Amino acid sequence: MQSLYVEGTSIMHRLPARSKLLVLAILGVILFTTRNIPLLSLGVLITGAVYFSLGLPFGQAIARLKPVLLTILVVALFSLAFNPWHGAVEALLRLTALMLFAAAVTATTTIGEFIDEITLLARPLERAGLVAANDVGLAVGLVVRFVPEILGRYQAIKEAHAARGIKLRPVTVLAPLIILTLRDADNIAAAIDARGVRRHVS
Amino acid sequence: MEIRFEGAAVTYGAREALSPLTLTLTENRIGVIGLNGSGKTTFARLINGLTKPTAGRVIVNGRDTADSHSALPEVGFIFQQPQNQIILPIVRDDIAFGLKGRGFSKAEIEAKVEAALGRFDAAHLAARRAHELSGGELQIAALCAVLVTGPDILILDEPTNQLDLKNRALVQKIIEGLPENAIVISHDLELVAHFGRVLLFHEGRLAADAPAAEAIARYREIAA
Amino acid sequence: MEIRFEGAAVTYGAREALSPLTLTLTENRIGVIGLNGSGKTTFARLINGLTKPTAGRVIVNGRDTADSHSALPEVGFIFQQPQNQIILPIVRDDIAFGLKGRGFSKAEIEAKVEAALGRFDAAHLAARRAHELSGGELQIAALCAVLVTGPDILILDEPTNQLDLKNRALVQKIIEGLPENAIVISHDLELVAHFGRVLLFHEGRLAADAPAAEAIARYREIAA
Amino acid sequence: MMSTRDLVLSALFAAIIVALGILPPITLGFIPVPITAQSLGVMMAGVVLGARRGAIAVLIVLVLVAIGLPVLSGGRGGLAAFAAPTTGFLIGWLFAASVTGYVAERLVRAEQSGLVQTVGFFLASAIGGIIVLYAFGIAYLVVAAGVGLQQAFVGSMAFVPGDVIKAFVAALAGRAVMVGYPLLPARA
Ligand SMILES: Nc1ncnc2c1ncn2[C@@H]1O[C@H](COP(=O)(O)OP(=O)(O)OP(=O)(O)O)[C@@H](O)[C@H]1O
Ligand SMILES: Nc1ncnc2c1ncn2[C@@H]1O[C@H](COP(=O)(O)OP(=O)(O)OP(=O)(O)O)[C@@H](O)[C@H]1O
Ligand SMILES: O=C(O)CCCC[C@@H]1SC[C@@H]2NC(=O)N[C@@H]21
Ligand SMILES: [Mg+2]
Ligand SMILES: [Mg+2]
Repeated sequence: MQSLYVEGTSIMHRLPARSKLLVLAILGVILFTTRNIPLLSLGVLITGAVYFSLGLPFGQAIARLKPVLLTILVVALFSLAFNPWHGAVEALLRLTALMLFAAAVTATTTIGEFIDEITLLARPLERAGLVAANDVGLAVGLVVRFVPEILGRYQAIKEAHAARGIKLRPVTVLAPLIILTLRDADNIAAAIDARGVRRHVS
Repeated sequence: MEIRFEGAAVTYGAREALSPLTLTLTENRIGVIGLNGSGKTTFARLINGLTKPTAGRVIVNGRDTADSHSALPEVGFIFQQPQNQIILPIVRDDIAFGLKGRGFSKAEIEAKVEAALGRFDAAHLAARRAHELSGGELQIAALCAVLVTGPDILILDEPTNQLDLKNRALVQKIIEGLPENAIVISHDLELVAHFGRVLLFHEGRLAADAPAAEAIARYREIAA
Repeated sequence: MEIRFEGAAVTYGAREALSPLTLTLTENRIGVIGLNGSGKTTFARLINGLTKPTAGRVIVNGRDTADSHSALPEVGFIFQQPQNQIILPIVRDDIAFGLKGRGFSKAEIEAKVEAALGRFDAAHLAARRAHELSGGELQIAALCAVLVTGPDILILDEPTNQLDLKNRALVQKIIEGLPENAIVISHDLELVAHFGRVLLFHEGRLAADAPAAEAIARYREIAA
Repeated sequence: MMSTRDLVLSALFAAIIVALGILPPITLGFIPVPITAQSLGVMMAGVVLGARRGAIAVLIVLVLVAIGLPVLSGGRGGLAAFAAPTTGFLIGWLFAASVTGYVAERLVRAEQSGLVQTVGFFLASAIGGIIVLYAFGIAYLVVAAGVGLQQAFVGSMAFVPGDVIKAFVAALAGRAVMVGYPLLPARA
């Protein structure tokens, strides 16, 4: 997941994270309130132009979109089966445009920037006494940081099965995976407290 | 620095991880050794307030650790498993993370991060992904992240774990060069062999408090 | 045992983790040393077939490791992080797990588990939770789980990591007493200091293949 | 205020849910909602962490989706996920984890036999991760996505076999964690 960021100097890279997230949100609203096919097509063209000008090698740029594109296609096909044709085209264009811009934002924004923005967005919630804004940012950072760690651990557990000639089964993978993760959580929590990351909170 | 243990003890349920301990630490370098489970990490966690004593008091630079809800800012801690200590994926972001919300401007934070990396000639690590670092590089990243917040006392829990001879030597050199006060916990006895004061723990009790040679000799007896 | 490397090499993308290697291993004890990232673990994984060579062949007791889809049953492997190797939460269950589906009766499995623990005087560990064990106890549990399946060759990747002097001595004694063939990878040079044959890796190449004293001396030069 | 340990536990479980998204979604022709392994993670969050921390784990995943990170199966993410036919299920995850956790906290105790614990976890997962979750998912399909009630209901039945298996896996995993790392007594 963290590999989604690509270093670069495009306009998108230089824009502040806040503007990008704001545009993404507005785009989401516009796309879902219009049923105008030419307008939606224009949306796909513009977002496509943005995405493919980030400096990513073309093959890699396409490869990133593949899984999402497939899902979108299926949604469109479904829509085609049960609705009039223009509904399917709308869905296809709408989701494609949104996907392209979201991909452009994630490719040009570092986790650090994301966290800063999330923390800021959560400030009103903090004032309402609901959550500590810094915690929201911290939680997001932790997830992004530990997804690869968990996948690596899955790999290690898989190998442990192979080395002992044991067949992989969901439970014999998940149980040690969760136990090891819980144990790490204790250590990580101590490390966070020791670095004073939440000092101002408690 | 002045760390005072006044009859401080830690019990988990019925098990006494650390028996009541009274001592004062003022030396710039202090070693801590002992068998697995003898109470070394528990002792260290008392100093930065991560663990509160279940009896007695621990006073660091005049402040009772029990008075603060969280860990003390003047004590930095490098954990036994530094990979768990790196919170953000990119080294630079992780080092900056400890400075967030302390009223520094973005430029100040950047300058501090650069200075921290600069101390160890490690500017090239700034943009690296933490999980791709080698063991030695990981130790350095963890050190920077802790030192950047300006602690007075540094605690290192087994800093040479899994390191090869070369990285071990590097970490040893770094420890020797630190101007900060340092408390070093290690099974790697060479690391503390030159320290004027080494504490030996055994079954939760202080079994020796002496210059390195003497404490290590006593440790070898216990382990035999 | 007979392990033959015939020009075996491993590349990950463009990076050569192990350069083509040709050698034959028949000795009962073999040590493997080298800097972090020099290719030690890669070498070991080739022997039990967890990693397949990207060029050349590895022949273990007459069988090409590439012919088998999974790891070889005659090679037991204790991983660098033994906690990753424990699959079931309770020690006894975990040891028994490797015997399931091999046509043993329940009573036979129980007897084998008991015998495995008995070899190390570790019957008291049977009912313990794996994640609560100390480092030394964990190594023993991992060893039992591997030995119970009766491997011919045992590979230990840094078995004394994080251990105190006492547990270290215990693991060393256990290794010395094993009737099985053993290949020991370690940064803890004393562990292999008595071996007749020690392989030194450097940047993916075999830099020495000699009696311990010679290989260790060469390693110290490289690390200096 | 949440303890750091609880915050980290929730975040790491959110990471497990995200990691389960590596398994590709299976899309059926007759309902615009994919079969995904991630709802197994939702059940396990409730079973292992309990109601509060489990729900927070899911909440963190939803925040990640909202800021556009590709954390849903097949690499999907973004605000669009909250305006899709699947949205009801997505929001339902929150209540699924919470109810699963709540029921597990009531039914399962440390001193019970393994079988009783496993059955308790299974029931918890089925009530939270199937009954409650489908109620949200189907209601949204009908009200917001304009799918007919009968079609939405019948279509959703296609998930049942898979979800019963998931509840069973979650129960076994929950029981194994209870044995190997008893966390439930320490519920916050
Ligand atoms: N949170 C806890 N709950 C219960 N027991 C604990 C806890 N933390 C530590 N202990 C126990 O307290 C004792 C001292 O543990 P400690 O971690 O201080 O040992 P150590 O000297 O650092 O060991 P090592 O060399 O293996 O790191 C051990 O018996 C340990 O099992
Ligand atoms: N799956 C992988 N993908 C890419 N590179 C890898 C992979 N596994 C190992 N490497 C690289 O291959 C080289 C050799 O790694 P190996 O694990 O064999 O080293 P090692 O000698 O065991 O090191 P250590 O002493 O730190 O355990 C390293 O540069 C490592 O980064
Ligand atoms: O990925 C998403 O956008 C959310 C998908 C929700 C899928 C629901 S969860 C319950 C039911 N069981 C499945 O396998 N899929 C649906
Ligand atoms: Mg310790
Ligand atoms: Mg290795």
